[in-house]
Amino acid sequence: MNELVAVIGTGYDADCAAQALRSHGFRVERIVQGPSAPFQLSTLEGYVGSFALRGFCDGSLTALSVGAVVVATGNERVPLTALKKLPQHARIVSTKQLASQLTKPASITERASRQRQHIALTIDLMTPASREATREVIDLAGQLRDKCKCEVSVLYRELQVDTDWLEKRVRDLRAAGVAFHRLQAAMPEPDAEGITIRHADGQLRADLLGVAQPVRPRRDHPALAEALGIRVGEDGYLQPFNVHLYHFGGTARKGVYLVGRCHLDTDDSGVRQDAELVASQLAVLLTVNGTQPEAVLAWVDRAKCIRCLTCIRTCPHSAVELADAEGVTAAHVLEAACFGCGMCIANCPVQAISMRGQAVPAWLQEAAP
Amino acid sequence: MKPYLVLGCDRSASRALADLCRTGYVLPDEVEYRTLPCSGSLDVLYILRAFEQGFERVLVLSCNDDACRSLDGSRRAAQRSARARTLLSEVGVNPRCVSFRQISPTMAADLCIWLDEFVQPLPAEAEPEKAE
Amino acid sequence: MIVAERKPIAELTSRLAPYRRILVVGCNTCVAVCSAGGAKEVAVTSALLRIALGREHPETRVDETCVERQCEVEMNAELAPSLGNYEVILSMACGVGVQTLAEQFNTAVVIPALNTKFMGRPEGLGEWSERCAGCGNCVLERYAGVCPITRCSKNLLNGPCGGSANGRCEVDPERLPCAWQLIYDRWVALGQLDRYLTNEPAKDWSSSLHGGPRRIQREDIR
Amino acid sequence: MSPVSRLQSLLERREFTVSAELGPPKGPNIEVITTKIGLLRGMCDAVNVTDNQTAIVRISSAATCALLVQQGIEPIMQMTCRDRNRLAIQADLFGAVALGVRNLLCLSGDHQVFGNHPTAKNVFDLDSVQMIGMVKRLRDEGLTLGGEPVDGAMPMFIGGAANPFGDPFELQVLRALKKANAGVQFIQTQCIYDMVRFREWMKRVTDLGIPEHVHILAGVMPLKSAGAARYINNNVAGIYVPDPIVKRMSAAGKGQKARDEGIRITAEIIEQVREIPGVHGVHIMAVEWEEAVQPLTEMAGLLPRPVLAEGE
Repeated sequence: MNELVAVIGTGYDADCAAQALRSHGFRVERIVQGPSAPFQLSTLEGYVGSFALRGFCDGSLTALSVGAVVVATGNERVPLTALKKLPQHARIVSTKQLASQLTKPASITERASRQRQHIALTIDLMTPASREATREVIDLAGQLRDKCKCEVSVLYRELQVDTDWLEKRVRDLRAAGVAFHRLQAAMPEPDAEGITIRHADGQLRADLLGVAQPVRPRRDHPALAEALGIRVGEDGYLQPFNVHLYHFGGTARKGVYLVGRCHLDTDDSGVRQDAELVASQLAVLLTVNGTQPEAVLAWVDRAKCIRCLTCIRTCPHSAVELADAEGVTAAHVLEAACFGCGMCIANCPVQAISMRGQAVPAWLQEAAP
Repeated sequence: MKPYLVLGCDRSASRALADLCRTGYVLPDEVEYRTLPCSGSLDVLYILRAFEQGFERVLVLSCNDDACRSLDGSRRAAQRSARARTLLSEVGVNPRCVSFRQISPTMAADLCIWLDEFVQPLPAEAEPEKAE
Repeated sequence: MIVAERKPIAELTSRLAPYRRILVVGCNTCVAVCSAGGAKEVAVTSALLRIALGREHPETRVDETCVERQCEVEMNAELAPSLGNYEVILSMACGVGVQTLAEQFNTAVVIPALNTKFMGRPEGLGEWSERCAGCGNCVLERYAGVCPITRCSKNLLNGPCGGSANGRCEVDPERLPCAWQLIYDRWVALGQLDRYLTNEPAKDWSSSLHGGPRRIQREDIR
Repeated sequence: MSPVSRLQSLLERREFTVSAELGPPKGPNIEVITTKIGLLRGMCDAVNVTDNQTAIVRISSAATCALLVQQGIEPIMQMTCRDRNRLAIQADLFGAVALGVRNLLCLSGDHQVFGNHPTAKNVFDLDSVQMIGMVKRLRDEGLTLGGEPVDGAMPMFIGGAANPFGDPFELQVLRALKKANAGVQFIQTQCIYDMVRFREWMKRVTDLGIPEHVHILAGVMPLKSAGAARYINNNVAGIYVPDPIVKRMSAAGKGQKARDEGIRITAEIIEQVREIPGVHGVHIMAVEWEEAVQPLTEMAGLLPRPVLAEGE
């Protein structure tokens, strides 16, 4: 059993994943993905506990043996300049930029603080609210109120307050005088003296507007998913919604896990929880007991196989490969990867695959050709 | 020989049926229930063989689309059921004799209703059903 | 590979109606790979025939078997001992396999179950498309590896025609890419667009089926 | 080499020529042809006879052309590669020349799936570029494609088609060059509505020097209604009617008003293409609407047509 785990990605999500894995006793290999990265991932072969992560390093093909793969590539923030309908104006800045200026002298926030300016913050001006943007705006509102003594308004179309922590923060902010308003469809109108923003309760005038940048899935997800034998959902995030897999960081390929914003709408604390969840699952999985085969498995009769590749293309779990044995190449089911779903059996054009294992229903044992 | 066959996914239909049976429900005499490890293993042949063996009607029960642990199982089960209907209608079997439904493990009550419907005579055909 | 598709069951049942002892013979090579005539489709077709023919004549017997390559006499030889038990063979091979059985077993009635479609390749699961027309004189080198004879609806060697729009062929825009768009894209990628300016002369079709049935002989092997 | 036809004479004299399309009837009803001749006589310099247009069976192009010759109208014979192999094409050409046909338009031909015999086997033994080369050889070298001498002279003015609106655009430009290299003397274009794209295509073929050797005849087709425009956009690959034209047709209403507007738009297009260097004539495709040719040519100021002196 290989206890080396590959963590794909850079940034906070990947750091969390690596830290959580190390705390569970795993060794971690960090893999940077992207066109300029030193290691260009091409395929993931093998099965949980015994993967070979193949790719190009300095132009030559190399393989890394790992027990599991954790993807923590995060998401992307959309720059405000990419938001076509948003007026481009000096009074409109991203909340990220505002947050980064809080500690700097002679910054816009420092001036706002000096002049007791009114700062408005939007959570979801252009796109659906995300937990990340909600958290960012709530945090920033508190800091602007407490440290800068500014007048602060928070504008939202949907206020996703779904943790105790956030609920308390919002309550405290309201008590401290931060106004919360529901946004109207109209865009903010900046002019020389300020910005007018329409909301459900009327309109307000602010000196500055902080817009939380929308999040979007990374555009290299399809290529990454193809290399790893997993899928991308319709929304562009890794692993389509599935009740068995979605909340647990799992994918349809055993031993390939997802952490953080590459698959979930979450904030930093959510990423930490997710990383811990995945690491603890891997700790169970990457022990001998955890990789016990399922009670039903597909089994290929090598003598019947015509190497048509249909089963390999059908399997949603990357559990079938072509393998050489005794001088014959034939489809071979990787027992540790097989979910026993039998999808390949029904598609096999020569009836070369059947079910094996203790839990095969009796009628199917009789029906086997 | 029982005339009606249910092919149900082990991860949803079989669990719902087990729940139902715990309440004292007994499968109708005319119904034989066979479990599939995943509805993705449903083979067109299983349905054809059932009719060859003398079953008169087949009901396929699969998980909901986003609840198949193997992602494509429910979609494949639906498509293979449709294929079986097309093939059977080509040999003169009423395609409505094959039905397909999606179920979750918690839908014991629905299952009870469906099984009840399943054993009722087929309603008279208003118009020829379009092949799916 | 050779890509085929099963004929409608109604056509098979009408051809097979006079017979009571039927042997369905599949082929486990090309037509198995394209899910038309391997053991699986033999089983499906046989089951359907039993249901259809057994309704009026319950005594009808439909047996199933598969050979590895039906175009090979030696591989079909295993069928010989049992053929006396059957009135008809339903061949689930390509046209070559059907004819091999007919040539080999001169007293057997052989009926084709498949429509042999084309030489092609799979495009993902459950989808196959044509790539070669067997013209007998390959021109792929001159067209960046895209065959205009097979993939252009008008076989234009100096195409495209005016019916190419947005990369699709007007004959069936949903299903067919314009071969000339594909050739153009490849030429541009390879920096070989100047090749287009050479006019391709009228093709010598004598190497194709238009020159009569073809035969190859290798004295060094014979 | 002296001109072999009236069309060639006029083009070489740099007259802006007018040709019009005549769709033969779906059977041997000569009256239809006579009626259409009546509508076109005096309105154009040559009449273009389609060859089983859109793969719908009609009286043959060669026979119709021969009838036109008898009636004193100069035909342009269309010949497609779809229905004939190299033997049949050459045989029909010998016959047509013997009967006095001089102008030939070499085409690939619409695919048979669009016509009334979609189950037919097509031929496409040659493509249009190869046909052009074959005809040039018959005429200039007196040899058939097979290499045997032709018994008699083959005076022919050879034409081809081009679609500036088809894809890939670059090949639709270069293909005109291939046809020019094969020996084509005039090129008739697909119906023009999109002037931007047509100008770009003309610029590109002019950069290649094609109009120096080849007369380009701009194809136009008057629209009968806004519905017709939308039909073309939705169903005919390689022709595009830009939005402003569709809107003008819609605004014009229905029936005669729409038809008048269609003719007006076409007249405007003719005026615009006349200004483009390299465009030497216009070809009017008033398919099954030959009545439109007179008002259109009148409105576009193309009447009267020039008269050639005897022996010119």
